[in-house]
Amino acid sequence: MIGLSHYLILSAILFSIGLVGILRRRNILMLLFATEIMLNATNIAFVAISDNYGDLTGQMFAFYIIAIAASEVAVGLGLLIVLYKRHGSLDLDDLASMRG
Amino acid sequence: MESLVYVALFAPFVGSLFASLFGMSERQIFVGVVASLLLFISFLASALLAANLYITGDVIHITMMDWISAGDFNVAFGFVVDQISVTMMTVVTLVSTIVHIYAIGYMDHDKSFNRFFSYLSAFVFSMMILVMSDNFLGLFIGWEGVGVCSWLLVGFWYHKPDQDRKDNPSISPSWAANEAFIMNRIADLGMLVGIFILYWNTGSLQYDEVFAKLPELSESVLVGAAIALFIGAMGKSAQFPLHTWLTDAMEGPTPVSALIHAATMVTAGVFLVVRSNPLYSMEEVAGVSMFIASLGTFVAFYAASMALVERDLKRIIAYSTLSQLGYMFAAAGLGAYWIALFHLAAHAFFKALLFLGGGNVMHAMHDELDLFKMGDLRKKMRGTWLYMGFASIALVGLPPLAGFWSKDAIIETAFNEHTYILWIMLVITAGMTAFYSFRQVFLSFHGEDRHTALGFHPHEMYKFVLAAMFPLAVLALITGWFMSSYKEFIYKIGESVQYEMSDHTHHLAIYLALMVIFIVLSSITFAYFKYARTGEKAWKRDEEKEQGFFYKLLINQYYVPKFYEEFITKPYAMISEVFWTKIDLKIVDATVDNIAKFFYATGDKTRSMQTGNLSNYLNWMAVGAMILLGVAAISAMIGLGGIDG
Amino acid sequence: MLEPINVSLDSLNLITLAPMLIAIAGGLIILIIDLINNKLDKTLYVMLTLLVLFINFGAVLGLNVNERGFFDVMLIDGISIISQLMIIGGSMIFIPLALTSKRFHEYAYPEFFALFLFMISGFQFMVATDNLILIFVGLETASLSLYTLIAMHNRANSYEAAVKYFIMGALAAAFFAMGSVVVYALTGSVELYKVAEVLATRLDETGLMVAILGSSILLMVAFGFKLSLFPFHTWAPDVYEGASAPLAGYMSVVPKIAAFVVSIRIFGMYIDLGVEWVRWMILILAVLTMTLANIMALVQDDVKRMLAYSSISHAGFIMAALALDTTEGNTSIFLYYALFMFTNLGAFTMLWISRHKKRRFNKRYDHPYEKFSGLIKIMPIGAVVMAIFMLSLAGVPPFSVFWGKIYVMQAAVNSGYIWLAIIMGLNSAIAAYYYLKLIVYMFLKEPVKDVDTVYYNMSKPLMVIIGFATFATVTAVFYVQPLLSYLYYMISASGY
Amino acid sequence: MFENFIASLMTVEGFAFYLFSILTIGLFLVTVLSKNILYAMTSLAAGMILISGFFFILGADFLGVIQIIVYVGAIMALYAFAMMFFDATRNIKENNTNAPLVFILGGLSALMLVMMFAAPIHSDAIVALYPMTEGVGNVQDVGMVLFTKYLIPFEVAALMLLVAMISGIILAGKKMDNSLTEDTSADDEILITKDEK
Amino acid sequence: MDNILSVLVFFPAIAGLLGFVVNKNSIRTYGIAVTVIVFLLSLWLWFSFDMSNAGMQFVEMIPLIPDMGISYYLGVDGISLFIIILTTLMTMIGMASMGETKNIKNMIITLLFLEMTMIGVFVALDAIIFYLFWELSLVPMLYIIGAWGGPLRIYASIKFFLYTFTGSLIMLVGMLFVAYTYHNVTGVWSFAITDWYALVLPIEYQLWLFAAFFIGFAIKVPMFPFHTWIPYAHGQAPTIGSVILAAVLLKMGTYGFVRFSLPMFPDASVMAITPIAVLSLIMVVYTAMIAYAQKDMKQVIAYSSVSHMGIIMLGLFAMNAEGLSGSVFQMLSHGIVSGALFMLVGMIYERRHTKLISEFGGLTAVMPKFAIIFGVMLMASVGLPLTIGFVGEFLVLLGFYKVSPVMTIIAGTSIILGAVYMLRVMKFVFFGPLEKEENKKLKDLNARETWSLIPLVAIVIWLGVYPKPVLTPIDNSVNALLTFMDEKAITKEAKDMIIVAKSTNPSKLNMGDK
Repeated sequence: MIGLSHYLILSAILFSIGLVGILRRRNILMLLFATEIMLNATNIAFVAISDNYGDLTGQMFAFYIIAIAASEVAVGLGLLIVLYKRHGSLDLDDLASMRG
Repeated sequence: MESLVYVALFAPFVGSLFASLFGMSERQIFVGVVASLLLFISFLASALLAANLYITGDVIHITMMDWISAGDFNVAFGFVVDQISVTMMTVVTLVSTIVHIYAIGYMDHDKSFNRFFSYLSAFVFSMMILVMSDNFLGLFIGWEGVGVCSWLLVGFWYHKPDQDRKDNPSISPSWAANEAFIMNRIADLGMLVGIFILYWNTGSLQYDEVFAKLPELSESVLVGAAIALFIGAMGKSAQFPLHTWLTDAMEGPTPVSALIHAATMVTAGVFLVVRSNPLYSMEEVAGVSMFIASLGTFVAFYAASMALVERDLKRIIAYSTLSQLGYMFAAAGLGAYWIALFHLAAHAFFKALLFLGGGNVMHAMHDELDLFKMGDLRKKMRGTWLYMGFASIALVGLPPLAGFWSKDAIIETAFNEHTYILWIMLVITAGMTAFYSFRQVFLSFHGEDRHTALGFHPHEMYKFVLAAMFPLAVLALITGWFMSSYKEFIYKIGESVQYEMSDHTHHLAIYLALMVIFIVLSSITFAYFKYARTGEKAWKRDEEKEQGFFYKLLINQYYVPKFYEEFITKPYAMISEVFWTKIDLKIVDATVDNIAKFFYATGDKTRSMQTGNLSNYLNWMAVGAMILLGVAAISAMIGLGGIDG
Repeated sequence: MLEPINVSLDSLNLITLAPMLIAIAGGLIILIIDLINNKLDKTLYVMLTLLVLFINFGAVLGLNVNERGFFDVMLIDGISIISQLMIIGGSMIFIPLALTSKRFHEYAYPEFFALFLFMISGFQFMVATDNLILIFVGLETASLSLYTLIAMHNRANSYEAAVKYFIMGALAAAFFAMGSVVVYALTGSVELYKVAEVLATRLDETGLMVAILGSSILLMVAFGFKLSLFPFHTWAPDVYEGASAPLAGYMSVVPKIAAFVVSIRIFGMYIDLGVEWVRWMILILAVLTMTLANIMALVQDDVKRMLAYSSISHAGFIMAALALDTTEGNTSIFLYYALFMFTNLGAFTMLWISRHKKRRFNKRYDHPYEKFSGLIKIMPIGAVVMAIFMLSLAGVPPFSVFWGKIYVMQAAVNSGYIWLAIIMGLNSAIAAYYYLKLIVYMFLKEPVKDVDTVYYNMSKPLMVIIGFATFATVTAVFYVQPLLSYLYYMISASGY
Repeated sequence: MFENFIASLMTVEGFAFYLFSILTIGLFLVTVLSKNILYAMTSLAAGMILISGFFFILGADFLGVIQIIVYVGAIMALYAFAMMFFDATRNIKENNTNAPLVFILGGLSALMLVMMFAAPIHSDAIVALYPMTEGVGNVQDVGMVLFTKYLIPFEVAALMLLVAMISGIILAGKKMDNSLTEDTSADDEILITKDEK
Repeated sequence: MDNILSVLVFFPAIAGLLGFVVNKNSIRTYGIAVTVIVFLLSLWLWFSFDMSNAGMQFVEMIPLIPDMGISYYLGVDGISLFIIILTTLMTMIGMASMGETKNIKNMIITLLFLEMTMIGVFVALDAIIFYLFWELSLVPMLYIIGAWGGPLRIYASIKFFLYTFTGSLIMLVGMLFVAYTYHNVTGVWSFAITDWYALVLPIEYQLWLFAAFFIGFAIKVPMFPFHTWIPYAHGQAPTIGSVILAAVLLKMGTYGFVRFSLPMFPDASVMAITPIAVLSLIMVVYTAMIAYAQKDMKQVIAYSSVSHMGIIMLGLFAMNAEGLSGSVFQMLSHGIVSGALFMLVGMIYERRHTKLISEFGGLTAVMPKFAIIFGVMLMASVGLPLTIGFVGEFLVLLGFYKVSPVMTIIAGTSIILGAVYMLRVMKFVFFGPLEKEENKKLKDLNARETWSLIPLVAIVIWLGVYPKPVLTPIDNSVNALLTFMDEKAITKEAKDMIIVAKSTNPSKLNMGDK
């Protein structure tokens, strides 16, 4: 029988994968992907808990997370475009003029 | 009578202020005249007070105004004119008047003439406060006041440069002045401590109140106070080991030496002991008194020994002063306070005379003081010769001059107290005194003429100066004759100053005196044969002898100044330097700076955390989260989760 | 089949929504006006925004304390009112700065003002609810607007700043979501009052502590990021440097107020429940934040960056008050920010008043210390005003921040955290150095003589704002009392 | 333990769960590790679709649909457009320093989260606040809650999307190409210079 | 005029603000006029001061932040009265004696602000108001040192500021804790010092609080080992800065001890006697020796300041009226004497642009007036009777002798060591042959300089001869303080150690009530 913890652990694993992606990747686009993964991981957990408790709040939360993820992508891509126009690169290592 | 007290006290002050008004202007004879006149008024007032006291026996005690009061402590400017203080007042004002008049002539050519008088009168004022005050703190005012005036006067010729100790043992007037001031300060600390002890145990500093409470005090308090006060006295009266400043103080103008460093200020220590006689005569402090007597005797001998070989005219007289102060302390320590006081007065007269004579010589010789460069001066300076010879006779203690009476009484006292060692030393010292006094007289006034060859053309001092010195000569002669009446006079103070020889001593007194006189006379004779002859038998300098151990020891003052320099002055300077450069700058300050630098350096290191690379930032964030989670997991597992209700 | 639900309009308590709706409506009106005529000047939009903010402010003032609305999603309690007032107040100081003489890219967009108003409404939603969902949505609305506002400054550094802020914000959002998951899993609810109820019953269950602590940490990462707590603060200096100076000043105050309100709700709940661990976590983070940020500020060469670090340090200072979880502690947060707001905004704005045509002292920085050398000779009043701001930030009485500072320290002492008060004191001392450094440059150094053209950016509105900030900084002692009693009343009324 | 696993694998739900799990994990790993953006994006999209599978399994049909529409439909389309702009067909070069740290952190995060979730997090005492209604479709259920309790967040989300839209338009717009901030040409006309005073 | 204290505090500040309008050429006269008015006001304060009342007078109280217990609360007693007069006097004289200065307008205005903060410190009876002025006083001083100082001026000014600032922040925590404790006991928030006096604290609290206040005050005094900022501050500051710093700012520290530490923590104060005395002795001896090693005249006086402050510290902890009154009196004396000495050094610096002792020698010949005044101040500095320096120093040593004879003797060496370093300066600067060509052309003091110094000389002599008008009010307040401490002390040791003067009339005392 698949219990709540299965889903939660899956969510944890996916979250960590996303985290690894965030930490590892140097391309900003890939960072966006990784955050999507993390948000989706939480969605699984929300829906699983929601199912487990028979409560709709979790699904609500997941719904809004999807909305938020969408908005973030829009703004993020806008930023990337303007950045790319200026820098010609999306590599984080090129984006370190402010430091110290 | 009260107004007379004020007149006696403030006349010198007015003189000083008056002179200081002209302090920065050209020499004005009238400044000296006015100052002298005011002093004379002060003397007259003092003499009237003395006469009044002698006749009526009423001690005058007045309080001028409050000075310091804090908590229970209360001290006023109060003055007392009793037998002790009136003695001092009279002596001080008399000698001062004469010295002032003398100085008009002596300082004739000095452009700081007016300034000199302002200092000198200020000194007298301080001295009057010292002797007239009715409490220890008032005495301390005068005590410090005379110290400052002494500093000003010793360093009067401030512009003279420092010399090597070999050329001039006193280095320079300003150096000598500082030395005098600082050494006195060391002693003053002792005196302050004495004052503290007395205050906290008796609740007052007024003589009569303090002395009234003395019997109630414990032995340790009494001994402490006695020692502390005596330390104060040691400084002012230049007792070993605080004696070196006195000879160096001879850098000052000669009237200063006469007044301050012979007649008045240096006797303040003796005065203090005499003033505190109720304390020093207590059973409990007998040990301290004995120590005072012993130290006095020692200094008498010690100073005399150095005088034996000294070549500098003024320094010889200074040594003799030291030596005589020793005598006084011996007397005071042995309980013969009135004898000490009497010797003080007598000494003041003949020593002042001696110094002023020396001043004449110096004036004539253009400040040259080396006896070896003089000789046969009596032909050119007959008056001075007479004065100095006379004063020397008084000093060595030949009857019927003043020195005989007082000094003999001291030697007798030592005998009477069965302190035979002291007695023997005092007798020997008397012999030495005779020798060096006349060595000095003979070397300067007799023997071969050594100065003409060196280009000196001495001339006699002004007549009025010689005339002014005359009263001193008279006093040097006659003072001793009034010894018994003085005794009667001072006995009225109370039991503690009364001192009588035992019958046994009384019987032997004449033989003892004769013995001393014999020793003195033989010393003079010896000196005469050694130094006073002319022609072939004339004295010649013996260079070889000057290389001898004892000679060198004595001429170098037993190496005490050198010791002070090497073991106190230099190390002090060195330690100060180390404290500053090594400890203060390198440790204390550096610690503070290093704390600041540490933060700054940490900032520089921490700054590297801010690489500017987003990836690092994200790493930081994740690392932070993971550390927190890790710590949370561990603390949750070991139950530190911390629900503490 | 579901029953239809009848909802009476009264029970919705729509008035609780009014302030946000005003802001949103204002934003939309601006967008519409732009659509109709796109030739209009920015002054119009500035004034419109200001008006909207005024109305908004009034609407907030009109709210009753401790009301819920709209199915209990909206929560209008004391802290939500005062925080909204402060958010709007801060914005009202900020927005007239758009009227500078120098043209800046962002002000050329009417959308800038619309986004600004949307952002404010986002913050308002964030503070006016205890529902994690609405907090999240409000937070994101505000954040997304803010990223855009930063980027619109349109310099190389501002993109970099926006991207850094954005990516880290996205990560923080993920952590927030994950934290909410754990909270939801633990309690079956995302409404904090309910969460607190359920959690209180579950605290004693074995093996659950790790999850409870975990949830607090995951949320802490999210808000630590917003509040720029060590080690989640790394974005702050770069973002402040990249943003325009007043916006940086604004960012160091207003979003933080909103984040603090949520933090008080969330972490205050944990501490109230007796999870001491959370208190210590916050304390340690706060101490680390104020100390390290201070130390890093010491070595900065650029005034703006120094101010950035200094505001991080101040945030740490205030965070410590949060850990106290007393009414005084919470009051001190708002008092501190209210007083800090004027000074900090003023200080950042002062960076603007002059600039050189080229970056002549330093290739990278716009506002190196050298720029301020001998300012007292060039602009005496400007130098004095800047010095007052610096002294205020350093906590020298009687300037405004001092009163906040002693109130925070007093709160720490009252809760028995004397060591904390001492650390705060020592940190203030360290901080004094870098504030002083600027004063030293302005007052004690000679101006650089061979300067190429210096531009002065002093428009009247700028001067008015700076004058107002100075006035508020200097006369703080007179209004601290009413402010304090109001804040204290509001906060104690809402039970914090 | 293992029997349990086998038994659960035998059920439809269990089989689907494990299948989807492995697939999503694999796909997301590809997203995270791949050097090619196109691969990464494609696998991300595939993973998203699979996640909607979980939603369906869990009975959240509405969310499942939304997931597909929003992610695969909207977001992926956006990414695809953007990638055309960025010329993403190339392999990207990244210097991945600190790889061990990254994976340690990732592992640690997984460990910690699993620790948390492994705790007895479920409680029977918890009463659902917004219970699912028996016999009512998920979409209806969701709609009921969404438009009562969560109407305000819904509207705010709308605002958020508006903000996102405006932001996207502004940032990607032409007007951003010439920076007024960095344009100092107009300064001399506008500004007062000290020198002239 | 009941609000004379407010007038005293704010008049200089308002005058400073108005000073911005005054033309640069006339600003000096303006400054002098203002400070003279302030000085006259302070004299008025003295004359209308009720000498028989040992408590606070001219009290003003306006609640500022009642919720925090902060109020605008001013008052003077015999202890602060004369420090205020010293402040106004030294500001006036310092300003009058000031030579040609660049940016004189800024200087005058800064000085006026400084005067406000200094007076504020001494009249404040609310801890926060006290702290406010205390901190604020750093700012003008920072500017004075930093803008008109020597080559290391920036280092010196920052060091001065940060050092004091750090210490006072610790003190602030102490204040907050006292307020908290007061709140716990009474349920009311109050920072009023007189309210705090009523608070009887347990020993442990007292010790900690004493330590907190100690750090704040000790740095300001400055006590060893916190003294290292002062050689820099003095060394780099312009003359006027050194004068004010030595004359007034240092007194804030010792005043703080009297106002806060002693009455609030009597038991801790008694327990701290030995450690503080040891530090003070180090200050006295060690810095006197360092002063001897200095090559710069100003540094000699700077270190001598530290040494004298050691004596003051010693007196504060003598726990008897003699020592405490002496200590307060010594504050005045040190203020005037060291202020005058710094002015003198400044005058010679203006002429020769060097302060190195080795550059001089024989100056008496060309500058007799200068030498005389220097000599008088020197003698006052080494504590010659009948000068102001003696009264305080004597009373302090007298008082402390009751506590520890041995320590008093060590402290007493200051009269020797003081003479050693001061006479060294005198000898090498004023005595000896006049050799250097530059020195031969030196001009003696001009009228302005002479007339700004003569009042100080007059005060030095006057208060040396007749200190009673000043000492009596001080003594009244000190007696009240000691009686109060004695009653408040909880340990037997403290009660034994604190000696209330027998002459104290309890009916006159009204300490600790408002």
